[in-house]
This record gives sequence, C-alpha cells and structure tokens, in this order.
Amino acid sequence: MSQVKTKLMQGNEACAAGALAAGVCFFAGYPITPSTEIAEQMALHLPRVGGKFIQMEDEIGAMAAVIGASIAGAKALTATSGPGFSLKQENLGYAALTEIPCVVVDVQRLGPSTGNPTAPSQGDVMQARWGTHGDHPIVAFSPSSVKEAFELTVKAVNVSEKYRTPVVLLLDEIVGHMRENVSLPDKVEVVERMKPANRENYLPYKLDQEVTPLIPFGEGEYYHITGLFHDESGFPNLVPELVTKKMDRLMAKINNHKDDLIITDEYALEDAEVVVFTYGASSRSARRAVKEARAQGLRVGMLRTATIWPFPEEKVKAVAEQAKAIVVPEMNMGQLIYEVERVAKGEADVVGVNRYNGEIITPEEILQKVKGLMNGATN
Amino acid sequence: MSQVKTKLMQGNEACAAGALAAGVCFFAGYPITPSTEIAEQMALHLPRVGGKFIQMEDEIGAMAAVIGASIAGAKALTATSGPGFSLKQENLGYAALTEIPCVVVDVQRLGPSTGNPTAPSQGDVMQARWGTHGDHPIVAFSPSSVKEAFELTVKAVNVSEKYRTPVVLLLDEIVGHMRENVSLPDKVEVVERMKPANRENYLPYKLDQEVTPLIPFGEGEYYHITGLFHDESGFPNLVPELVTKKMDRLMAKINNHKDDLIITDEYALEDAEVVVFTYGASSRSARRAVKEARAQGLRVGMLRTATIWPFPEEKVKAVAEQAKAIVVPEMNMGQLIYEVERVAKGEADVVGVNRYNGEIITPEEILQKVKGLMNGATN
Amino acid sequence: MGRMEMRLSGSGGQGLSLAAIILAEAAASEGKNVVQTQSYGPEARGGASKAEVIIDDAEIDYPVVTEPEVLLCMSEKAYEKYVPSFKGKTLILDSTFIDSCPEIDGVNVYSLPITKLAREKVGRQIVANIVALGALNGIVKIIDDASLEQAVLNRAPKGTEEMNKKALEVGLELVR
Amino acid sequence: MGRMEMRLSGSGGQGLSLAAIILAEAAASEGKNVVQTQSYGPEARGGASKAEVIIDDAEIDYPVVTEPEVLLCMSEKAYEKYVPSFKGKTLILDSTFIDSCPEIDGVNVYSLPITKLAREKVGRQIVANIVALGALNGIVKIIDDASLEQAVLNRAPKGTEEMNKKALEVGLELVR
Amino acid sequence: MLQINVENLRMQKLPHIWCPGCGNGIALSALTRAIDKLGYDHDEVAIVSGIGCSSRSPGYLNFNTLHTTHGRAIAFATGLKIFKPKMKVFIVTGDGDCTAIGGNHFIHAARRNIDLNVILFNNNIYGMTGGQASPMTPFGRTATTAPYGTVERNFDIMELAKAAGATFCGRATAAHPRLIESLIVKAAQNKGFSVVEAMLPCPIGFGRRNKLGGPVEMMKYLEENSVRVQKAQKMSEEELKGKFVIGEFYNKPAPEYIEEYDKIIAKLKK
Amino acid sequence: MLQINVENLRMQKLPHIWCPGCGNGIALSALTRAIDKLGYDHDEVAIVSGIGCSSRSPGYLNFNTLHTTHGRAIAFATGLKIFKPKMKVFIVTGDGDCTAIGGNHFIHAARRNIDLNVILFNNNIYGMTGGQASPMTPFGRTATTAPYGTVERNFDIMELAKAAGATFCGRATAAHPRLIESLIVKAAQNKGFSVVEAMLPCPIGFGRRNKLGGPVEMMKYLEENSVRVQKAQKMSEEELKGKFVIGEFYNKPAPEYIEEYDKIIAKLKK
Amino acid sequence: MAAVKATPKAEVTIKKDWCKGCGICVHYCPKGVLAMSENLKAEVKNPEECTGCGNCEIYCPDFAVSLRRIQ
Amino acid sequence: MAAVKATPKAEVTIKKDWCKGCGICVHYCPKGVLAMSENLKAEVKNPEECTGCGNCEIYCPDFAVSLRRIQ
Ligand SMILES: Cc1ncc(C[n+]2csc(CCOP(=O)(O)OP(=O)(O)O)c2C)c(N)n1
Ligand SMILES: Cc1ncc(C[n+]2csc(CCOP(=O)(O)OP(=O)(O)O)c2C)c(N)n1
Ligand code: SF4
Ligand code: SF4
Ligand code: SF4
Ligand code: SF4
Ligand code: SF4
Ligand code: SF4
Ligand SMILES: [Mg+2]
Ligand SMILES: [Mg+2]
Repeated sequence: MSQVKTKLMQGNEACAAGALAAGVCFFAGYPITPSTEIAEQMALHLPRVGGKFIQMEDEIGAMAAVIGASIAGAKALTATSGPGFSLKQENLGYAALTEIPCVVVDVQRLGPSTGNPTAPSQGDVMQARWGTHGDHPIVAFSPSSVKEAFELTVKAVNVSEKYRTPVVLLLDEIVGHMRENVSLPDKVEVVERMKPANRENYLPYKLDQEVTPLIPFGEGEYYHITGLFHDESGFPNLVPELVTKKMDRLMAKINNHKDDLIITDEYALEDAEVVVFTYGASSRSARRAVKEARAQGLRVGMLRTATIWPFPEEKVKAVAEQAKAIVVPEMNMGQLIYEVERVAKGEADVVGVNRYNGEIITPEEILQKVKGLMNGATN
Repeated sequence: MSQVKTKLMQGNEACAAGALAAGVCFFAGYPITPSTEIAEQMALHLPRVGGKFIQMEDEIGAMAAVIGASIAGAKALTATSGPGFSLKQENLGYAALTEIPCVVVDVQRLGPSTGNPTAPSQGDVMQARWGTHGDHPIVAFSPSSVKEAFELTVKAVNVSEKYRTPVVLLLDEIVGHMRENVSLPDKVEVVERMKPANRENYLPYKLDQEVTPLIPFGEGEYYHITGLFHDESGFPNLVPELVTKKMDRLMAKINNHKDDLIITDEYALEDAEVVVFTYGASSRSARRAVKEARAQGLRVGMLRTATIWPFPEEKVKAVAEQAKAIVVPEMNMGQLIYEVERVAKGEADVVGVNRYNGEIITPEEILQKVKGLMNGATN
Repeated sequence: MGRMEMRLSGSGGQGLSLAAIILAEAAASEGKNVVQTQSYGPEARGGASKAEVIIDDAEIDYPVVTEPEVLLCMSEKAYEKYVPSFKGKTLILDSTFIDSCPEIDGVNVYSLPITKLAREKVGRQIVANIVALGALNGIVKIIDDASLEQAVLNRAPKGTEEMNKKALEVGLELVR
Repeated sequence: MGRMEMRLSGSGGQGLSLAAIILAEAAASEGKNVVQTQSYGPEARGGASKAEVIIDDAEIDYPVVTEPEVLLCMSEKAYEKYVPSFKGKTLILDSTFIDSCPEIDGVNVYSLPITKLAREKVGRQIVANIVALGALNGIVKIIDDASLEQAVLNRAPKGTEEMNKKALEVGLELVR
Repeated sequence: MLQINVENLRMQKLPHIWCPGCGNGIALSALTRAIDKLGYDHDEVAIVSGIGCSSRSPGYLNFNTLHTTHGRAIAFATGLKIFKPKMKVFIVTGDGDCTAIGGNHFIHAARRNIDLNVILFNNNIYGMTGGQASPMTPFGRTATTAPYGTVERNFDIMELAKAAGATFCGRATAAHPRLIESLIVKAAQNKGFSVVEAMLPCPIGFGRRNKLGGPVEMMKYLEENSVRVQKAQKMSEEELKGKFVIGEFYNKPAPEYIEEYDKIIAKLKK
Repeated sequence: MLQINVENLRMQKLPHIWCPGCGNGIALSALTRAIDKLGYDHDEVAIVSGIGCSSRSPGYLNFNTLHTTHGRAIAFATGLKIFKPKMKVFIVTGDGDCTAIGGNHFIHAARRNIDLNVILFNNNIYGMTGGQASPMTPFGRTATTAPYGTVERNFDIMELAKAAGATFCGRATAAHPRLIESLIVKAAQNKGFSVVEAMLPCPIGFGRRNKLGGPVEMMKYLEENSVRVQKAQKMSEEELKGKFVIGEFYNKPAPEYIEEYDKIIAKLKK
Repeated sequence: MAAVKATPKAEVTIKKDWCKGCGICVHYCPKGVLAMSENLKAEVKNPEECTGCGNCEIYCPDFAVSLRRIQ
Repeated sequence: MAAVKATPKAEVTIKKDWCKGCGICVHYCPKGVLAMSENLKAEVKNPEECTGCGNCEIYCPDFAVSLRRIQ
C-alpha cells in the first residue's frame, strides 16, 4: 500500500502552524477553551525559532502585548474564544485606529457568557464586525477545514501586514478541535512588513496613501502613536476635517481591496434555483446537503465564503438575482443572514437554518429546508 | 412676567434623576468622559436616599458589581462611554443569559479607541446589539432631548425589571452634556421587581413562562445562578434541547413585546415622498430639516425612533412601502442604516447622511440630501 | 421672540460656563425655551473655551449655535478664534485682556474693562463672569433684570450673594 | 471504501483519544481521508467520554459521527450512554468493567478482557487503549497491520515502543 | 455524616465533576464545616465564584450560590455585599481566577477592606482548561504553556494581600483540612477583607506533568513541606526554600468599607 | 537650557496642555534629565503611557512614544520590551491609570520582574476626567465622586510593588525634583521591574476641591510633609501619620523575565 | 499480651458510587481500617480498629465517607 | 558693610508664551531673582542676584525658564 505524506492535524494546531509559516514571532495569550491548543503550540515552538511566547494575566493584557510587540516589529498573534474576545474589544479598536498589524483568533464556542465552553458555535460573527465601540475597519476570515485553518492563518497574517490592520480569524470549536489529514506546503507566500522607500520626513499616517509603511520602534525613526485621532505624523489632532480624512482612508484601505480580501468558492451554482450561502463548519454540512440534492436531481447550489468581513456583497447580490431563494445555515440565531437579506434587497427569499444549542447543523436539516423551498418555488 | 416652574438640567443629570425616580438604589461606575456627571450625581444623591454608590477599579468591576447588587435586590445602574462600554461587554452578556435586570448607560463619544473623548457620536449603536459574544437579547433606547433622557432612563429601569434583562441607554455627548429647560413630573410610573405568587418549588428560570420573577439572594430562597447554560432551577445543564428552549425563551421575552418596547414618533409622515428616519441627537437636526422642507412645500416626513433595539421593523417597512426614499442621518459611518436597508427590501431607496468627525449633522445637510432625492423622485 | 444665539468665550478658569447657565436659567424662568452647551476637554484647558446659549419662544430643535448674534470674548485666544468668523450684531470684549477694538461692519463692538472692574470695584477677579453677564444683558436686554439677578443669586454659593449682586450691577452700570 | 464511522468510548483517563488519533493516522498513512474528533470538557471528566474516527476514500464533508458502524466501550457509563442507540455492526466491550454482554440483532458483540489483559500480559494497565486498538482492527480490518503498528510506534513515548508493540499484539491475538 | 452537615451540601448534585484525588473536595468539605461552626442560616450565606474547576464549588453548596465570569467573583460579590450587608459572603476562587485575571479586583477589595472572605483554592495551575501555568505555578515547574518550565516567579499571595490592605490572611494545605476549616472560621469573624489560601493537589493538571505522583503522593508532598508560621519565623531564607508556610499570617482589624459608607448615610440623615 | 536637554523634548508640541502649576511638568522635566544622564540614544528609548493628563507626557518627549489605552500601558510595554529587549522602556502613568484600571498589569509585571521602569505620576486624583477619587486619594479627601469624603483607604504603592515582586522602588515629590531624577536613573539601572512614584500637585482636580490652595501652597505642603526613608525608619506610626516617606525603598535584584526566557531559547538552540 | 479485639469507636461507610478511588482516606487512616479494593474503590477492611478520629471523612475529597459514632 | 552689587552666575530667561503664571519658580528661587508680573507671568526682577542654582529651570512645570551660565 502506498504511503502518502500527509499529516493528521488538529485545526488549532494548523492555525499555529500557519502562524509560524507566515512568520509570526510573537504570541501573547490567555488560556480559554476551545482555543488553548493554539497557545500551547506557540509556547512549544516559538522559543525554538527564537520567537517569544508569553501568557499574560488576562486577555486585555494579551491583546495589548500583541500590539506592543507589533509596534516593535513583530508579526504578532493572539488566540481566544468568546469571553476573551469580548475582553479584547477595546484594544482591538486601538489597533484598528492606530493601524497596527495583528491577528486575533477567536475559536467560537457556544455563548452568550460562559454558555457551553466545549460546544461549537458561529455566534461571534457580528461581534467581529461591531464588537468595539465606534466605526472601524475590520477583516475577518473563517475556515471550514483543518487545511484552510492553516491557509487562512497565513492569509490573515499577510493581510494584517499588508493593510496595517487587525485581522480576526473566526474558527469554531469543530474546526478548531477536529483532526484531519492534511498535506501542507513546505513554503507559503509571506508578506513582509513594508519598508518605506524614502525615510526622509517619515510620516506614519500619510493621508494621500491608503497604507503607510510602519517603521518599528527602535529602527531609526522615533515618532508618536496614539489612540486619539491624529495627524499624519501621529500626533493628537482632533480637527474634524482631519478626522474625516483619517476615517475615510481607514475604510478605503479595506473596501478598495475587496478583490484581494474576499475568498469564496462556488459549487453547482450555474443553474441553481436555490442557493445555500454558507461559511465555517456549517459549510461541511451544506456541501453534503447540496450533493445529496443534486443527486436527487434538484437544482441547488452553494456559495461558500471564507471571508466574513468585508462581506462578499457582490457575489451575494448576483446569487440573489439568479436564484429564487437563498438558504443560510448558521450555528447561531441568524447573524450573517442579516447581511444576506440586506444585500438581496428582496430579490430572492432568504431563509435561515439555525442551531444555537451546541450541535452542528446536519445535512438533513439543510436539505429539508431546501426541498421545502423548491416545492414552494415550483408552485 | 410669569415665572414658569421649569428647571435647567443637563442630559446626564436628567439621566441620574430618572434613575433615582425609577428607584435605582445602587450605582457602580468608573469615570469616563462624557458620562462622568451621571456617576457624580449618583455619588451625591444615593447616600441621601440610603442607596449605595461605589466607584470600582474599572468598568469590568463596575458591571459585575451592578449585577451582584441586582441579584441582592437592587435596581442597579452603571454609566460609561465607548471604551468602558467595550470593557463591560463580557459581563453584559452574563446579565443577558442569567436574566439579571440592570441598566447600562453609554454616553457615546467619537471613536474608535480613545478617538475624541469630548466629541459626540452615534458610533456604538451596533455594538449595543452585537458587542458581546454569542446570541443574546438586548433592549436599547436613545433619547434626543434632556427631558427624554429622564423619561427613557425611567423606561429603561422599568423594562429591565419587567423583562429581567439588561437594558442599554445610548446617549450621545450632545444630549448628555447640553442643558435644556425641562419640567419633570413629581412622580413617575415605576415597575417594581415582580414577586412570585407562589414560593413553593421556586424555579428561577421557568421554561413555560417568558419571565420568572427573580427572588433576590437572602430573601428566603437559596438557589444557584450561573453563566453556563442551565435548567429551570438554575443549575448547569448543557443538554441541547434545554439550550434551545432557553434561547428561544430569552429572545421571545423581548420579541413578543415589541409593542411595549418600541417608542417612535412621526412628523409630517402622511403624504411624505421622502422620509427621514432618525434617532438621538441627529433627530434634532432632522426635525429642523423636515420643517424647512415642508415650509418649502416639499412632501417630506420624519420617523424618529427612541428604541434602537429591538429595531422598529414594522414601522420602517410601512415607511418603505409608502415613500420613494428614506434618508438616514447618523453621526457614524452608517450603522442603523443597515437595518433600514434590510427591512426596506429594496422598496425604497435608502440613503445615509453621515458625520463621523465629532460634528453634529446640520439641518442643511439633511435638507440638501432630501432635495436631491425629491428631484430624482419627480423626474 | 425668535431664536437668539449667544457665545461666551474665554479661557478655562473664567467661569463662562456658569455665566451661560445663569443666563439660560434666567431665560427659562421667564418661560423661554433654552439650550445651553459648552466646549469640553483639553481644548478647554489652556486654549480658548466657549459656552453657548440659545433662547427661543418656540421649541428649540437644532441645539447647536452656528451664527451667534452676541459674542463675548474674555481672552486673547478666544478673540483670535471666534471674532474672525463672527457675523452677529453684538461683540463684547474684555479690554483687560484684549487690546484691540476692531471696527466691523454692522457690528456693535463694546470694549469693556470687565475683569479689571471685577477686581477693582467688587474686589474679586473671580466674579468677572458675573460682571460680564450684567454688561451683556444690559446691552441685549433679553432678560428682565430682576430675573437675571434671581438667577445669579440662585447659583451664588452661600455668603457670596452680595458680592455677586454687586458684580451684576457693576456690569449693568458699565453699559447703562 | 466508503465512509466508515467508529466510536471509541470510555472514561477520562483511558487514552481513547490517543487510540483514535493513532487509528486515524494509520488510515491517513494509507492514503485515506480521515476526520478525528472527541468530546471535551467536564463531560469528559468523570462521565462518559468518546473519541471518534471517520475514514473515507472520498473527501469527507460532514465531519461528525452520527451512526458509527463500530463501537468500543471501555466503561460502564459509556456502555449505558452509547449502546442503547447503537445501530452499527460491531460492538466491542471491555469485560474488565462491563459485565453485561447483550445480544442485539445484526450486531456482532465482542466481550473482551481488554484492560485485564493489558495489566496481566503487558504489565501496564495504561496500554489498554492499544490493546483495544489491536482487537478493534483485528475485527474490522480497515487498516493494514503494519500501518497500524507504525502508527502506534510513531506516537509511543521513547522507551515504551516494545511495550506498545506488545499491547497491540495482545489485542490482535484476542480476536485472531 | 459526623463532621459534615449534609444540609450544607446539595446532595442531589453529587458526585461532583472533579477528578479522582482532586483537592477541591477537601477544601470544599472544610468550607462546609466552617460555615456550620459559624452557625449561619442558609439564607444569609452567599457563595460566589468565578470560572475554573474550583469555581464549580458553589453548585454543591446549599446556600445562595453565584457562579460568575472568570476573574470577577470579587467584583460581583462587592455589589452584592454592599447592597445587602447582612449577607455573609464567601468567595471560592482558583489561583488563576483570583490572581491572574482577577488580580485587580482582589487588591482593590483588600484596599477597601470590604467584609468579604476569599477562599483561594490554589492548585498552582489552571485546572479547568487543562494545565496551563498560573501566577502561582512555582518558578521552574512545567505546564502546557510552560513546556520548558515557567520562567515567571509566583506570587506570595499572603504578602500581596497584606500589602494591598487585607486584614486577615492565612494559609493551609489539603493535608491540613482542620486548619483550613479554622482559618475560614477566623476569616469570617474578621469584619473586613479576609483571605484564606488553601494549597490543593491537582493530580491531573499539575501533578502528572510535573511527575509528582498520584493523589496520595501529592498529599504527602504538601504535608512534608509545610512549616507552621511560628516555626518559620525562626528559620532562615535558605531553610525555607521550597517550604510552604502555613497558619495565620495577619490579623489586624481596620475600618471596613461598608461601615464607613454607612457613617456617611447616617450623617446625611441628620 | 542648562539642565534640560531640549533635544529630549518635542519643542514644537509645547506649551503642553496641562493647567497652571500642574506637577506633571515637573516630573516630566525630571524624566528628561534622567534619560539624559543615562546617556541613551533617542531611538533606543520608548516612552509608553496610558490615558490621563499625565499620560499625555510621551507626546512631548523626543523618543519612540506610545500613548495607549487607559490602564494598559504596562501590558503594551511588556510586548514591546519582550520582542525588542534592547529598548529602554519608561512607562508614564497616572495613579488612576496605574493603580485603578491598570492595577493587574502592574502587579503582574512586578511579579515577572520584567525590565520596565514605571514612573507613576501620582496626583491623588483623576485629573483628566475632572477630579474623581483614585485608589491613591487619601482616606477622607473629597472628590467629585466622593463628595462627602472618600471612605476607601489608599494604596501604599511602594508596599504593593514590593509584595508583588518589583525589585526597585522609590518615591519622591514635585518638591524634590532632583530626587525624582536620581530615582529614575537608578530605576533604569536596575535590570528588572522598577517603580518610581512621583507625588505631584494637581491644583485643579485635587487641590481646589480640597482647599489646599494654589500651586505654591501645594508644593509647600508636599515639601513640609515629606520625610526621608532613613529618618522614617526611626519614627513611630503615630509620628508618620499624614507624612510622605520619600527616597529609595527597595533595591534587590532578582531573575529578570526576559533573561530567563532567553535561557530557554539558548538551551533549545543547543 | 493476648490479642484483644478492639472495640470500634465509629462505624465507617463508603458510598461506592461517589468514591473515585484516590486512596487518600486509606493514607490518612491511622489504624489501617480502610484499604483499596480490586476495582479501585475504598473499602472497610478492619472496622474494629476504628478510633473514630474522623480523618477519613474529613480528607475524602468526594464526600464518599460517612462516620457514625458508636455509643 | 557697604552694599556690593552681586555678579550673577547665570542668565535667566522666561518664555512668556509658555509661562502659565503658577508662581512656583518665584517660590523656589532662593534669591528673589524672580517675581510675578501684573499680567500673571513670571519675570526676572533682580537678575544680578542669581546664583545659578538651577531651581527655577528644574521646578518650572512648563519648561518656560531657561538658564545660561555666565562665565
Ligand atoms: C474571560 C475568560 N478567559 C478565560 C477563560 C477560560 N478559563 C476557564 S477556567 C480558567 C482557569 C482556571 O484556573 P483556576 O482559576 O486556577 O481554577 P482551577 O480550574 O485550577 O480550579 C480559564 C483560563 C474564561 N472562562 N473566561
Ligand atoms: C477604559 C477607559 N475608562 C475610562 C477612561 C476615562 N479616563 C481617562 S483618564 C482617566 C483617569 C485619569 O487619572 P490618572 O490616571 O490618575 O491620570 P491624571 O489625569 O490624574 O494624570 C479616566 C478614568 C478611559 N479613557 N478609558
Ligand atoms: S483538573 Fe485538577 S483541579 Fe480540575 S478537577 Fe481535575 S484534579 Fe481537580
Ligand atoms: S487637571 Fe490636574 S493633572 Fe490634569 S493638567 Fe490640570 S492640574 Fe494637571
Ligand atoms: S475514623 Fe479514623 S480510624 Fe476510623 S476509619 Fe476513619 S480514619 Fe480510620
Ligand atoms: S478518599 Fe474518598 S474518594 Fe478517595 S478512595 Fe477514599 S472514599 Fe474513595
Ligand atoms: S538659578 Fe536659582 S538663583 Fe538663579 S533665578 Fe533660578 S532659582 Fe533663582
Ligand atoms: S514656574 Fe514656570 S510657569 Fe510657573 S510662573 Fe514660573 S515660569 Fe511661569
Ligand atoms: Mg487553579
Ligand atoms: Mg491622577
């Protein structure tokens, strides 16, 4: 029997491996189920590559330390779950405004509150977008397999460096804890932190550029970083015109690059009358449901997104225009469905399939909903 | 000249006065601009009425203490602004799941992060709904005058007691800091904490009742409260069927009572072709703009909501069906407009007027947008 | 009476917020609608700060002062910040701090030694804000003198009533 | 080969997760697709815990075991929890802990003294999980014996290789 | 039972979720006996905890019981106690819960000298999440997040509590269950902020990885390395290395927060 | 200037935003002089602060400067320092920032003995937000949130730092600017976690409400009530009431966090 | 001295269901009254030796040991 | 003793723009070199008395005082 060189890996392990592959050399965290294995892996491996791991006193401190290390030049990452993600929100907003690259992994578990720490959920999807006060840019990815946990961690680190922005990686307990056989690339494409072409008159927040390279502290330029609104040089400046420009630029640096940020895949979409819109672990059930539907001769397709934010508006709009109905399975009470509804503008029926009790949605549930809609649709 | 018995009052003062009128007897807080006057007023007045004020070590502790006091039987309130609101999120979710009444006032300032602490904003509107991890019920009000700051604080306290739920009161720096002449009622309608009719076999979380009366600790029943999912008696229980029932009940207790919770007012709506949908301080500008438009003979109306969550879907839907366009002025980059768009389902054009630089939206800006749409509409 | 907007400007410690509050309270006591606002934060420390009042018989919707009819300036910095854009009718300057006395088309400019008189005639520089109030109302006469006095007394800390009354009179005198 | 679902159940300290991982790794080494999951949390402490493996030639979409074909039970509690709903073909019980040996229609039930033999023949109760693995694969034969042995060795802590090999053999013996 | 009043336990919730030989049960048992000795009514007692293995204790105790969020037990308890001072409040908290994420609430409650009793279940590790290092994991010990041995020094919580303002501090180990009990009694009798540290074996999360043997070996270890505070005072720093000093460390009343606040209320009433 | 090196200041950002007579400027001046004495390069120095009047300091200093979130300066600095140990890191933090919301990061950094230097600008009040009580507002003093006098005891931050694990602790007042300076120099020279408390007048937020007079009166008050630590040791508790003990409190090296971590890296490399 | 059978001072009961087999009671029994059984639960081996010292009840982390005084 | 005019050891300059008039330099000048002016800013009154002790520069919270040594 032929021996294939694949590896059995847990999703959380793959995430840590992805972080290391992308060049992450600093991790600060605080243990919390079901994310702890990421910290444990980083504690094990970082000192071997000369990187630094620290377990902080709480999640707030962990988020702060990650930003501090990034300012010193580190590619930095932290991992947590719901309760810790809530605690990180204030400093996440700081990273967004000050444009410090960093990655926050949230392995979602069943909430609210302590909820059920060992059960899966997709309940923090909206929190990733709106959890901190005030408007701010955010990018969020959500993998649906162990392999993708690796790939999207690499992507998250790259995006955070490229756009000088915090990136959220939304795993769920299923993807985080399950093991799959994966074959990982020896090398991945890595975005290194940009260096400014011209060091003269270094301005860390140029307004006429979407992204200004960030020179780490201690590397020749000494300047100021603040969570107050600031001018191009980084000093506090609350003049309304400047604030508007800053905010516009912050949003533009994400919104103008949706092509680079939005990753989706389609399955059996061409002639689909009903489309399942899905992400994360739920898409595993969705895929099976769609296969089964096609096997039964039903014109059902699937649009899966790996990018939660920015929301893939264009793709969903196109689907809404084509299909009669969109089914949105989520392990929550309906979150991303708000976006689907908004974008669909009434062009297609939008129906959720929801589980919020710690169980994964089954293919049967989705199939049933799809069939119900097909019957409705052919009436 | 006749002497009228009105009082000049600051919005924050009115909020504190409302809290006291509604029977709030416990306040825990942590200072933050532009909310601090609420804490200061409570520090001054609570001991006079035998209540308790405590300045905690941080906002997390303040939120915790408020929940603790409520469990002991207090009507309890805390006040903060964006950064503090972010920190309170974890425990806010605890209150939602454990169904402990309490009120959180967030006097919104310009974010993200430290932003501009003394500038107004409506940037925490979505955070109020999605700030904590996991699904959860939430009620949020937003006043647009000093008088309403008083009234909605009373309402918030009443609602929190009636439905055993945390309530968020979203002020903004304008309403919080401005002074207006108000005449306040001597007495207000106050909802007292329900007492169970029958004490035998007290179950704090009955599933066949939307809301079970909460017997405070130390008053005869000793039972268990936990942020884990729990059964009717309050003990941890993670069985999926129970979780589903709990969550359904949690949401139903809010969603089934929208009539009681949703407060809106309409102005010149009857024949309006363009409707301004508004809330908070922005509605002051909106009102002036609509008056001016009507004075110019334009068929423009206004729907103002004092209830942010649950979102007044029905009203907005009706407006979308009637009007050609809905204008949504917000002191943020567009937040509640997402809900308007979603509910409008493409029936009306939905257009934002946004300021996110610390300035209030002017009536002129709104009027201009309205006129542009009118022209479009009459083409 | 239609909408009337006033801006009192100066620096941090001069008590202009209190002056604006008193003005608003006096107007409210006469059944008027009022809105009073002020600048907060670092800009109120060191730099120029302002306190504003809107008075109207009708309900006040838009609560922000945009084009004040009356502008009081009690510091050089406030003068620099607010006078250039002033489009109202009445400009009152505290000559204790502001040397210039510009001529502006359609504007009545009053250059008055407000703080100096507070110091010299009332004996306490701290009541300059009340002197200013007296002068302001003496000029624009929006509020009954008695109402204003009552409003001042309502806010005066115990034991300072006479001093504040005196200050108000000194202000009124100045423009009578 | 189509989709094959297996559930290994017992109590917290019995090393069933490791057994499932080894099983999955062995299958993967043969080019199969695998998904391995396990129960976490308080339920894994004290109560019954489980570890599951799905093996398939095709891509595995839905990653959850719903109707395992093979069920291993190594504690009384696990027996109570998982046997009643079992609809598969192969049921393996550790008779060290489970007295009953039910007869179920269409199910091949193996009652084996797994832990007892680990203690008696290998000398360490701790390798009962490997004994169980040997027996399980001996029955269902989804994996080449050599692949399984290699997988066991890959995971064996240094110095315990022989003991683990022995345990695997003891298991295989049991059902040969 | 002879020494344990089963009315203080929620028998229907037992057996508890803890692992075999987990020290939490020994401390929990001591707590029930102490409350019994104190003669409190069920309804005037509140047990408040955070999150962790130890923090599951309240669920087994037949009083008003509150299981809060990780690290925040003292803050919840502060609100509860201030609003209803007649409640006797015991906080059951783990070393992670109390001294890592909850450290700030701990020192501030101590500073205020508010009448709360903290029973710190110190097993030197994060048990619930599977064995990560805590601020009370001794220097050099391994944990899943300190695979090469922790390079962080651990708190001496007795010193910290005292410096922050606590007015009663005492320590015992699972090997001295009667001392835990008597320290809890004294803690409750102190009108102010009291801290009792109970050093407990966690055979699964701490012992196994550090090769400390099973439950019995860990108990022996605690027993053999404990030194009474009176004796410790006569020992050199060198001699004390690796030892656990146990007994009553500090007991010195000071103005209590709620009493001081009540004085203000009383003054305003006049 | 003669003693102040203007190159350490961002002259174009001056005058600063602080009120007349605010003690922050005096401590800031001492900090610039200390850094000058230490002979550090601009680029190897990082000044990190939280939020508050005092925390605006970094903006005026000509180094790598980082103004973070309220209470979190030490945690940000921890990440920065660990990743780039060559940086000399000074944390400028207020009494509220450091000991209220930031208390936990403070004690944990002390416990780790990580090589950071905390310069605590203690004005006994929340200045920036307008005069609320802080954990270092003395018992009985009034504040906007303690209109009847605070009923909370204040921290002795020297004791707390030491108990938590700091290896250098010293205190001075605005009336002793040269002592602030020399303590900062020593703090920086200590390889480990160092705390320098500078007691500073806040005439606007603290002095006015407590009727302590203007800036000069407040400076006199600090001067007259200060006692050197050497002298204090010979004084009774009674005599020390209301006094501020100043000078070097504690200076005892211990293993530093980063050095210990580096040992692990080195071991793994072999 | 002739072997005299001791009179037990207390009766010890082990709740098998709750006993998790840690062995702590056995270790702390000064008289060897208790022992671990084959199936790893505590059991009463020499009841007559019991002095009623109470250790077993107090040390058991699982509330699995009950004492009843024998008068 | 006849009055001898002292030789100043340093030249003191006050940046009027930055001086906020707190009076601290005046208080800490041991020689009365400094005083507050009418408009509440510090000013140099008796330059010749200056000993160059440096207090004024070190104590000024506003960096408004500069010393220059006179050789
Ligand atoms: C905000 C938050 N962070 C992290 C966790 C995860 N968590 C649960 S218990 C625990 C630590 C438990 O350690 P300890 O307090 O010592 O209790 P033990 O389990 O050892 O008794 C952690 C980190 C959480 N529940 N909430
Ligand atoms: C999370 C958060 N909570 C509260 C605040 C508001 N706030 C700003 S500064 C400050 C306290 C300042 O006091 P201190 O640290 O003593 O500094 P000072 O102004 O006295 O120098 C507070 C509470 C904030 N910015 N962020
Ligand atoms: S993990 Fe440790 S603390 Fe938790 S129950 Fe097991 S032995 Fe006890
Ligand atoms: S409020 Fe106090 S600390 Fe802040 S600048 Fe003014 S005097 Fe200084
Ligand atoms: S009471 Fe004492 S002697 Fe009797 S069984 Fe228990 S431990 Fe042994
Ligand atoms: S101490 Fe308790 S749990 Fe342990 S062996 Fe004895 S009876 Fe069983
Ligand atoms: S240097 Fe000394 S003597 Fe000279 S002006 Fe300054 S304080 Fe006075
Ligand atoms: S100390 Fe400085 S700010 Fe104060 S009066 Fe003197 S020069 Fe002016
Ligand atoms: Mg622990
Ligand atoms: Mg301060």
